[in-house]
Amino acid sequence: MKPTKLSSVLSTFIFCYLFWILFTWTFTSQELIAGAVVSLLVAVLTARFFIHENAFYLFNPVKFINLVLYIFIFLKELWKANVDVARRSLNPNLPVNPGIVKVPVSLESEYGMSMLANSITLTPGTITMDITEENGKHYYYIHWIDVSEKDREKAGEAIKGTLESWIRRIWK
Amino acid sequence: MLFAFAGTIGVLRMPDAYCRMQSSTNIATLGTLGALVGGFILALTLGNTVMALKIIFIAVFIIITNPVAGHAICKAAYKSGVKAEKLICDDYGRDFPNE
Amino acid sequence: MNSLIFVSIIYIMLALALCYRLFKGPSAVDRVVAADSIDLLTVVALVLFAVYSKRAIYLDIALTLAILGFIGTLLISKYLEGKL
Amino acid sequence: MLLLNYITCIILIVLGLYTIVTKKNFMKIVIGMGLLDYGINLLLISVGFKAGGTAPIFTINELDRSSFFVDPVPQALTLTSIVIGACVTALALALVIMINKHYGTLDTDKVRRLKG
Amino acid sequence: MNNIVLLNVLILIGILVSAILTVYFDDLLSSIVALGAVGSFVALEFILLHAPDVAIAEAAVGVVLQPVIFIVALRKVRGLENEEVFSLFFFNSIFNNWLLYSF
Repeated sequence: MKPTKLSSVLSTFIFCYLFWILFTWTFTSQELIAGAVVSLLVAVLTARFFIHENAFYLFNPVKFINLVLYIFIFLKELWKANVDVARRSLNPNLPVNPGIVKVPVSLESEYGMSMLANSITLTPGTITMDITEENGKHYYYIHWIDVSEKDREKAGEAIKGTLESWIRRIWK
Repeated sequence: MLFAFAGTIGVLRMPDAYCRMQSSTNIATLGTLGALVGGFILALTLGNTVMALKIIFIAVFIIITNPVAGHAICKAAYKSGVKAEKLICDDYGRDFPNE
Repeated sequence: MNSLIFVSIIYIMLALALCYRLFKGPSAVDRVVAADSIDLLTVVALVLFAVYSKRAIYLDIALTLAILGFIGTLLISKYLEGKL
Repeated sequence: MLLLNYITCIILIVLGLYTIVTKKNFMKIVIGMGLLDYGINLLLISVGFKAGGTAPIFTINELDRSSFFVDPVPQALTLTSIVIGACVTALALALVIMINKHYGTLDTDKVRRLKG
Repeated sequence: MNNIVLLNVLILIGILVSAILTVYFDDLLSSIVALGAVGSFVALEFILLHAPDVAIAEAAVGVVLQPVIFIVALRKVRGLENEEVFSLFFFNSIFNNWLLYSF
């Protein structure tokens, strides 16, 4: 167990305090002081589970603007996939051909990989099942509702689309 | 609302368990998010900012927590041996057999 | 304001339709997925009713359900996987 | 509206009692106790309901002058009852685990026969 | 006001259907999942009766805590049976192998 750094404690404290203010939304002095004490306690206790890599990474303004842009891109992908799956399930013939494919991914940061896996799961039609590591490269196992490509690289292109380059722009 | 309807129909009609999970994510994303955004706009026009903020938080937490449950239940379904009817290709079963 | 109640009635009817899958589902995984979707539809109906009655405190219940509702699914999947 | 509530509560209580009396599995008996808890809580809350009232929790400036509350006393009672119900469920499940460890079964008949 | 009555009736039907399913299932895991669905509907009914604090406690206990307790207990109970079966199987396989190798 590594000793916790001061910077990770500080960034966790800022995160928790922001959440407290957004939840209560009343600016009397009692509530602000109580929130500071509680979030400081939480930050000291849980900072070593919460931040593994460089703290203050997301305070870089370019990365933050990229994160906000990524949300809009992701909403567009979500809309397309939703229309596709809804049309499939309302069709009386039920045109599905499911399968599980193995897809290589070329991200390095932990947060980036988990964010890509969550994005893939959240779009209807694809669910990430597992992540493995084979000699330095990471692979996803993805259950896909409409397998059109059996090759790994092409399937990866068809599933991930533009999401991976955007995530690489955020997390290394 | 249309998407939640389509998702429910999909859950009722799909042939095996994995496809049913796909339709369930269809409910979870646009079926709920559409109604939540509608409630958000209505609360803003009523001039009630606390309510609008809480609706935003509900949407954010649904987005964060739903894929975690998705991974876990899909992996558990495969490990506990639920049969899928017609798989085109099955890399996971080839790499980890007998599980 | 009456249309909010109408929309939430439709969501509750969808949840009742999911109860059929809860009854029919051949394995436990289908039932778990159906129960999770029932939770989400309940959250949406709750939010709509809170906006209808203009009280901000009713939204806390929806917040609780949305944050904590996935823990049951996670634990059941751990149980099915065999390591708890 | 309230009549249907009462009918539903009574059906829930009867379902819980039916499960406790007739099922042979210990876990199923504890599940029946949970159902009975739900029925009683719903009955207590339905007694205190008045049509058109709002909740008895408020911050200042949120309510009109003409609005009135539903009865807060059954809500306080029910809040205690829910917590006690959760504790009773946990204790009953601990007893079930100990019974299973001693007798090696969950069937009520076999446990009684071993004891007799 | 009429629509709220209709909503109430639908939620009551949901409670009844889930409760009957809870009693009907023979499998314990399915029964626990149906109990969670009952808790979710009951929380919605409490909100319709204007009792938010009770509904918070009900949502935390009925949807999260009670299935968690039940599943941990089920794991304890089933774990003993599975371990016995597994140890017997393991012993048999070792015994067979020993027979094979001794010849």
